[in-house]
Amino acid sequence: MSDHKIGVYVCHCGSNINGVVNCAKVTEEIGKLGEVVVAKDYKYMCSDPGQEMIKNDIREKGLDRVVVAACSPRMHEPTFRRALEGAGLNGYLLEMANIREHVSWVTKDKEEATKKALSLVKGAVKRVKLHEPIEEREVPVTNTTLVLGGGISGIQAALQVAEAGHKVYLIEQKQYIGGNMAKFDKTFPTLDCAACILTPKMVDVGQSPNIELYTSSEVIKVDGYVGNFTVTVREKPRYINHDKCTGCGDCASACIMKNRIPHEFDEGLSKRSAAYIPFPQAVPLKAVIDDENCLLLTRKKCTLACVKACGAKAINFNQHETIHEFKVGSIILATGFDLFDAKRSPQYGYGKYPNVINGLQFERMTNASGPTSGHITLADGTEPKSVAVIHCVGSRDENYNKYCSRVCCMSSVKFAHLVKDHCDAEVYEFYIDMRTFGKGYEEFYNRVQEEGVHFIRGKGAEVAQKDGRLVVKAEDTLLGQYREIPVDMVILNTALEPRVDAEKVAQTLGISRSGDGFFMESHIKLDPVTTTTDGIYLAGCCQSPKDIPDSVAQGSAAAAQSLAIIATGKVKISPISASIDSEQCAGCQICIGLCTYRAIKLNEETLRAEINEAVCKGCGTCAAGCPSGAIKVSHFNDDQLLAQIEGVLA
Amino acid sequence: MFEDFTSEIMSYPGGEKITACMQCGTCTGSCPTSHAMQYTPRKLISLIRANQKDTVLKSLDIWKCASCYSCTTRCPRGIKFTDIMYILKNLAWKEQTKKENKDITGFYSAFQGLIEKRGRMNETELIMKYSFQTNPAKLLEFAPLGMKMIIKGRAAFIAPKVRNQDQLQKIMKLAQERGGE
Amino acid sequence: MIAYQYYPGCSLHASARDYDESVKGVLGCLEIKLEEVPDWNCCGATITPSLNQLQAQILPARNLALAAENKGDLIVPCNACYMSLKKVQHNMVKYKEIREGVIDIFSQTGLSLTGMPKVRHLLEMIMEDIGLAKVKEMVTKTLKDIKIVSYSGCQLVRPLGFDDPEDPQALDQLMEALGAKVLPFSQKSHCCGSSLITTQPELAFKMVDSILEEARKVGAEMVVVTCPMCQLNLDAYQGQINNKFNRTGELPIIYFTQLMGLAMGMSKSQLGIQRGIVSSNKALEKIG
Amino acid sequence: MAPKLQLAIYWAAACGGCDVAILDTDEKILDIAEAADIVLWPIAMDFKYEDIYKMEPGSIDVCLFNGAIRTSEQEEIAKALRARSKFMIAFGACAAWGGIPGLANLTNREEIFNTVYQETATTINEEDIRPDTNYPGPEGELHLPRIYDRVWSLDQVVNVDYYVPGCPPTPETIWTAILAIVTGNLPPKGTTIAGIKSLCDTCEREKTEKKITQFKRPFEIIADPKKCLLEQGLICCGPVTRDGCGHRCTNNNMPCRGCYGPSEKVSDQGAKLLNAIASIMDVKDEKSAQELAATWEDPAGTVYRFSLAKSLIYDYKKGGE
Repeated sequence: MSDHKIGVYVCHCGSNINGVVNCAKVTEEIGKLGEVVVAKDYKYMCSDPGQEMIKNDIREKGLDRVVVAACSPRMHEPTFRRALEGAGLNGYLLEMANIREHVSWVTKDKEEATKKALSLVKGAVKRVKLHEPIEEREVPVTNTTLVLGGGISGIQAALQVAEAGHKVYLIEQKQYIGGNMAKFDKTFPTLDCAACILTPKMVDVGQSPNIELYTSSEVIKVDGYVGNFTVTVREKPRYINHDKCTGCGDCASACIMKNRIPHEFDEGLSKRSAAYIPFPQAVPLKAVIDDENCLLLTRKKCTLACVKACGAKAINFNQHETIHEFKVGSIILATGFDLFDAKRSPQYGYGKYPNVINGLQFERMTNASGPTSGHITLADGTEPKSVAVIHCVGSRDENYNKYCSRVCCMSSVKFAHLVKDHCDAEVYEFYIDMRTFGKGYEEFYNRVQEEGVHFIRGKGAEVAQKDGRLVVKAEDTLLGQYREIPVDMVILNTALEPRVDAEKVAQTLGISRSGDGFFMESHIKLDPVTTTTDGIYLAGCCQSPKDIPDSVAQGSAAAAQSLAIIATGKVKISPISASIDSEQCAGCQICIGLCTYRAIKLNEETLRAEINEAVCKGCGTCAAGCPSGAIKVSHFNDDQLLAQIEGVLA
Repeated sequence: MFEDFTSEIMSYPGGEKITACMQCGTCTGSCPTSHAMQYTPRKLISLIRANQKDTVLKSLDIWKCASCYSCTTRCPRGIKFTDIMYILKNLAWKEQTKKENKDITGFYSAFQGLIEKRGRMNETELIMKYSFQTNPAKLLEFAPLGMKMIIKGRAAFIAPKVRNQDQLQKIMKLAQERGGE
Repeated sequence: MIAYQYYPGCSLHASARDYDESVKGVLGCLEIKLEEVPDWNCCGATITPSLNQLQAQILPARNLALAAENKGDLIVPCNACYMSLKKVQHNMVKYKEIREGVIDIFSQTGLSLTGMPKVRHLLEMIMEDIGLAKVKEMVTKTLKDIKIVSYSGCQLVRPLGFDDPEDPQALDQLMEALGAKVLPFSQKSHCCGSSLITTQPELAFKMVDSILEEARKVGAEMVVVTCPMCQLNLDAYQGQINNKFNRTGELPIIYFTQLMGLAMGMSKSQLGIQRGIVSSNKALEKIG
Repeated sequence: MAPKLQLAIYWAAACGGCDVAILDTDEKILDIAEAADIVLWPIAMDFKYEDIYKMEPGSIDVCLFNGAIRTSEQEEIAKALRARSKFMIAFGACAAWGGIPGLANLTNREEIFNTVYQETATTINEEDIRPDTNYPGPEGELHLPRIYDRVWSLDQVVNVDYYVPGCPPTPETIWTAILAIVTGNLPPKGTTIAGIKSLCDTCEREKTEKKITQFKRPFEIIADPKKCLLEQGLICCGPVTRDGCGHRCTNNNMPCRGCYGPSEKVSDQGAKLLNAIASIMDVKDEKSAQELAATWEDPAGTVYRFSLAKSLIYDYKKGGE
C-alpha cells in the first residue's frame, strides 16, 4: 500500500466545539497515527487564516489527503473543498468529521465527547486514504421556470421572472389564481383593500406574454436535475372552452343546482351552483363546472340548462384531463398553507355553534363582494353586539402545532378593528403574547387599542353556550382571575398548517420537510429560499407561516435565484453518482424500481441494468438494494465506508 | 436538598415540565373550580417558580382540584398540572401544612385510614369517620341522604375488607416509609 | 365464550350495587364470562394520590398483581378505578423510581407484576370487542327515541382514556344503537366534582348543577353515565342541588348498562333500576 | 505418472451430507481413488487422532474439511490438519461460512443448553445436569470437548486456501475442484471454486421490475415456472448467491436457498438479501411495511441460512481461548 500524506485539522469553532471537546488532545492523539504528517487545531478553521493554513501545508508538506474535523459537511464541505482546490488538490480528497453537531452539541460529558471526537476523526483518516479524485460536471441550463402555486408569493415570483424576459409556467391547483389573499378584505397594517393590491398583479399574470398559466392543474412527476427538469402536469377538465367563455355567469344562474353547494371561496358561508364563476375578480375569469356536483357528470341526467343559457356555446362536457410536459431550469414552490381545522379542538365549539367562525370566514364576511356584502352578521342575520377573538387556536400548542403561526396576532388586531369599524361591537381579544414585530405593526396595535378593544391576556380555554349566548372561558392572567365573558360571536384565529398534500408534493419533487411539516430550506437563516435539492426554491407559506410582505419578499428572492441560474447559463452538478459493473450485474432488476430519479434502465440487448449518470443523484438507494454488489456509488463505496467504520471502532 | 421549590417539584414524577409554562392561563380557563380559587393553577405555577413554598402548601386552593385532568389535556406546553396538584398535596401532607385546611383534609385522612386498615372502602363508614374527625354536626347534614341510600339498598353496613390484610398493610407501610425518605 | 377479569371497585359493592347488577346481567346476556380478581382492594381513587404518591401506585398495582396473566383483559366499570389502574401501568413504564419502588416493595411481600393484563373500561370493551353491530342484534326492545344525554365524565377520557377527551363519541354511538335519541350535550366530559361533594359541596354542587341544567335545557329525559361516582353526585345530591339553585324538574341518572339491559329485554329489577334516588319510572314509561 | 495425491477428508460440525456428496460422484469416485491415496476419512475408514499427530507437516496434499467449528475438539483437529496440509479446502457451506449450524449464533451456548437439556417436551432432567468438560468417572477424570458460545467458519480458525461451496457441493463442483487440484490448474489462493456472478445471471426465468406485495412460503403456492420466483413472493436467494450449482432448486420450481454462499462482490449475503427484499416491498408507509414484514416467516433464518457466522458482525478471526 502506498503511503499517503494526510493532514488533519481540528476546528474549535470558537467555543462551540472546544468548550466540550478537548481539541488539543484530539489533535495530539491523531498526530500519532501513521500517514498523518500534520495535525493542527485552530479556533476557526473555516476562516481565511484557517483555510490558508491548510493550503500552505498542502503546498509545503505535499499533503495528498485532508481531514477536517469541524461542523456538519452540509455547512462547510464546499468551503474546504475550495481550499483544497486552491492549493491544487482535488476537492474530493477531503473528508470531514462532524464533531460539532454529532459530538459537542449533543454530549455533556467532556471526556466522553473527546473520546467520541477522536473516534470519528480516526474513522475519517482511515476513510480518506481510499478517496479518489473526482471531477465535477457542468451542464447547460434550460432558461424556463416553473412556479407551482398561484398565491401572492407564486404570482410575485412568476411576474419577476417574466419581467426579466424569461418564460414561466405557472401551475395552480384551484380554478383561479390569487390564493388565500384573494379572499381577504383588508390587509394589515395599512388596511389596503386586498383586492386593490392583488387584482392588478393577477391581471398582469393573465396578460404577460411570458407566463403560461395552468389552473385546475397539478404536478404529477418531476424528472431530471437542476437546469434540466422535466415536469409533468395534469390539467383537470373545467368542461368550459376557455377561448369562448366570456365569464358572464349565465350558466351559473341557469344551473339547477343553484344555491345548493357550499361555496369554497366563501369558506362555506354562501352557496353556489355546479357551474359557476369562482369569484368576480377571478383570473382567469372563466366559468368552471364542478364534476363532483354537476348532475350530468355524476348521474348522467340533467336538463342541461347551462348549455342552453350559454350564449357563447362554451360548455363542452367532452373535455378530458390533459397531460402537459415542460422542460424547465428551475422550480419555485409556492404552494401555500391550509388553515387548521378548528373542529380538532372541540372545546371551542366550531361546527357546533353557528356563531363560532374562523378567521377566513370572517375575512369573507367583511369582504364587500363576500356572502354578506361586507356586513358582519350572526347566523340569524343580526349584527353582533360583542365579539371575541381567540388567538393561537392550533398554534403554540403541543397538542397540535408547536410553532407560532406568526400572522394571527396582527390579523386578530385587524379583525378587532374591522368589527369596530363595521358594527361598533365590543371586542375581546384573548391572547397569550402580542407579537407585532413588523414595520408599522406595533403602531397599528396601538391604534386599535385606542379604539377601545379589550385585550385580555389569557388563552381562551373553552367556548360554551349559555342562555342563548356564547361564553368564552379564560383566565385574565393580568387580573389573576377566571372569567367568563359572554359574547355574540367568536372568531377563532386558527393556525396556518402545511398543506394536506405537502408530503405528496415533497415526494414528487424530492425535497424534505422540517419537523413542523413545512418544506425545508437549506439553511434556516442564511439560505431560507433554496431547498436541499438544487434548482428547487421556496416562496411563501409553504416554507413557514408568513404575512403578505414576507411572502412577497420571498417570492422575489426565489425569482432571483431562478434568474441567477439562467444568467450563468450552466450549473455544476454533484459528481457523486452510482455506476453499475456490468460484469457483476445479473439483470435481476431490483434496482430499477428503487430509483426515485428514474435513472436506471434495463439494456434490452445485454439484459443488464444501466445508469444514466446525468440523471443519477448519487443517493445510493440502488447500491444498497443491489443484491449482487454490482452497483457502486463513487465517494461512498463499501470499501470507504467499511474503512471508516473500522477506524471509528479501532 | 433542593435548590428551590421549582427543582423540588421537577424531581417528582409529573412535575418535569413546569418550567415550560408560558402563563397562558389555559389551565385556569379549563378548571371547573378555578373561579373559587385565590391562587389559580397558573398562579400556583408562578408561585412555585417564585419559590413561595409556604404560601403554596398552606393554600386551600390545592385541595380544590377535582382531578378532572382538563388542564392536563389542554395545556399547550404539555404540563401535567393535575399531577403537580397531587405533588403539592403530597408535600402539604408530609410537611403538615395540611393542618391549615383541617376541615377538608380530615376527609382524606378518614379515607386513607380505612384503606390502610381494611383495603376496601365503605362510604357509610367513611362519612361517619370524617364527621367525627372534623365536625360531628356534619352527620346531620348527611343524614337525609343516608336514609335514602339505605332505603334504596345502596348503603353497606358490613365493613368490606380484603382477606390478606397483613399483606396490604405491609405494602402500604413500606410505601409510606419509602416515600418518607 | 370470551373471558375477562373483572375489577368491580368498592362502589359496586355498596352505593353502586345497581351498576354491578346491570353489568352482570348484560354481560350474561352477551355470554361473556367475568372472573372477579381475587381479594382485590380499593384503587385509592383520587384520595391516596393526594397523600402519598407511592401508596397511590401500590394500591392499584396490587390488583394488577393479583389479576391473572392470561385470563383475559381486566375490565373495570368505574371511571376512577379505570384511570387509577391504567395510570399505574403508565407510570411504571415512564418513571424508573416508581417502577423500582413498586417492584422492591412487592418483592418483600411475595407479589409479582410480571405479565400485567390490559386494563379496559367496560364501555371500551363493549364498543371494541362486542361492537355496535352485535349490540344492535341483541336489542329486542328498542328504546324508542327516549331522549337522553350521554355523560362520560372525566376519567374515562382523560388523561389516558380511550375516547376523545373533549367530545367523546362512544357512549353516544352505543345509545343510538339501542334506539335512544342522543341530544347534543356540551358537558359530556365535564367534571361532576367527584369527592369535592363531601369536602367542598359548594364547589361540586355548582358543577353538578351546570351539567343537570344543560341536560334539562336540551330536553333530556335521562342522563346516561358510565361511573358510580358521577351517578352518585348527579343522582343522590340532585334534590339538594335543585333546591339550592331553584331548579325544577328531576332527571333520572341511569347507567349505560341499565339501558342496555332494558333494550335487551331484561326487567327493571334485574338491572337495579329501582335503586335510583331519582326515579326513572316516568322517563321509562315510553318503553313500558 | 506423478506420485499419488495424499488426500484427507474430515468432518466437523456438519450433517454428513458433504461426505455422502463425495460418494455421490458415482463412478468418478473410482477416478478419485485412482488419483489419490486417502490418508484420513473418519466416516469411511478407521483412524485415530494419533494417526494425525504422527503425520509430518506437509505430508497431506489436500485436506477437504467439511463442517463448521463449534467445539474445542474441532478446532484442535482443524489446526492439526492445517499444519500438515499443503492445501486446506473449506468444503461445503458449513466449513465455508458456518452453514446451518452457524444459525446457532442467533443465540448462545447457555440458551441452547437450556433448550436441549431442559426445555424440550421429551426431556426429563430433574437434576439439571449439563455437559461438563471434566468428569470424574470411576475410571479416572474424563475430558469432553468444550462447546463454544458461537459457531465459527473454518477460515475464522485456520487459514484456508480454497472454498468449495454448497450444501452439499454438487458432484460437478466436487469434480471440478478435484480436477483442478490433480492437474495442478490452481486458481489464486482464496478462490471459491464455482461461478462468479449471482445465480440470477444464468437463471432463465423471466425477470421484470420487482415489487413484493405478499410473502409466500414454497408450500403455499405452485409457482409459475417461467417467472422470477422473487416476483411471486417466494424468498429466492438467487440474487445474492453464487452461481455454479446448476440451478437444482429453481429448476424444480423451488426458490434458491443460498447454499453456494455470497457471489463474488457480496460481503454479507444475508444483509444484502435483506436490503434487496426490503427495497422491493410494495409499501406506502412505516405501518404497512411492518404489516407486510410480519408475514415473512423467519427472515434471519432465511437470508442467513448458510452464512450467519460470516456475516459482517460475526466475521472476525477466532482468537485463542
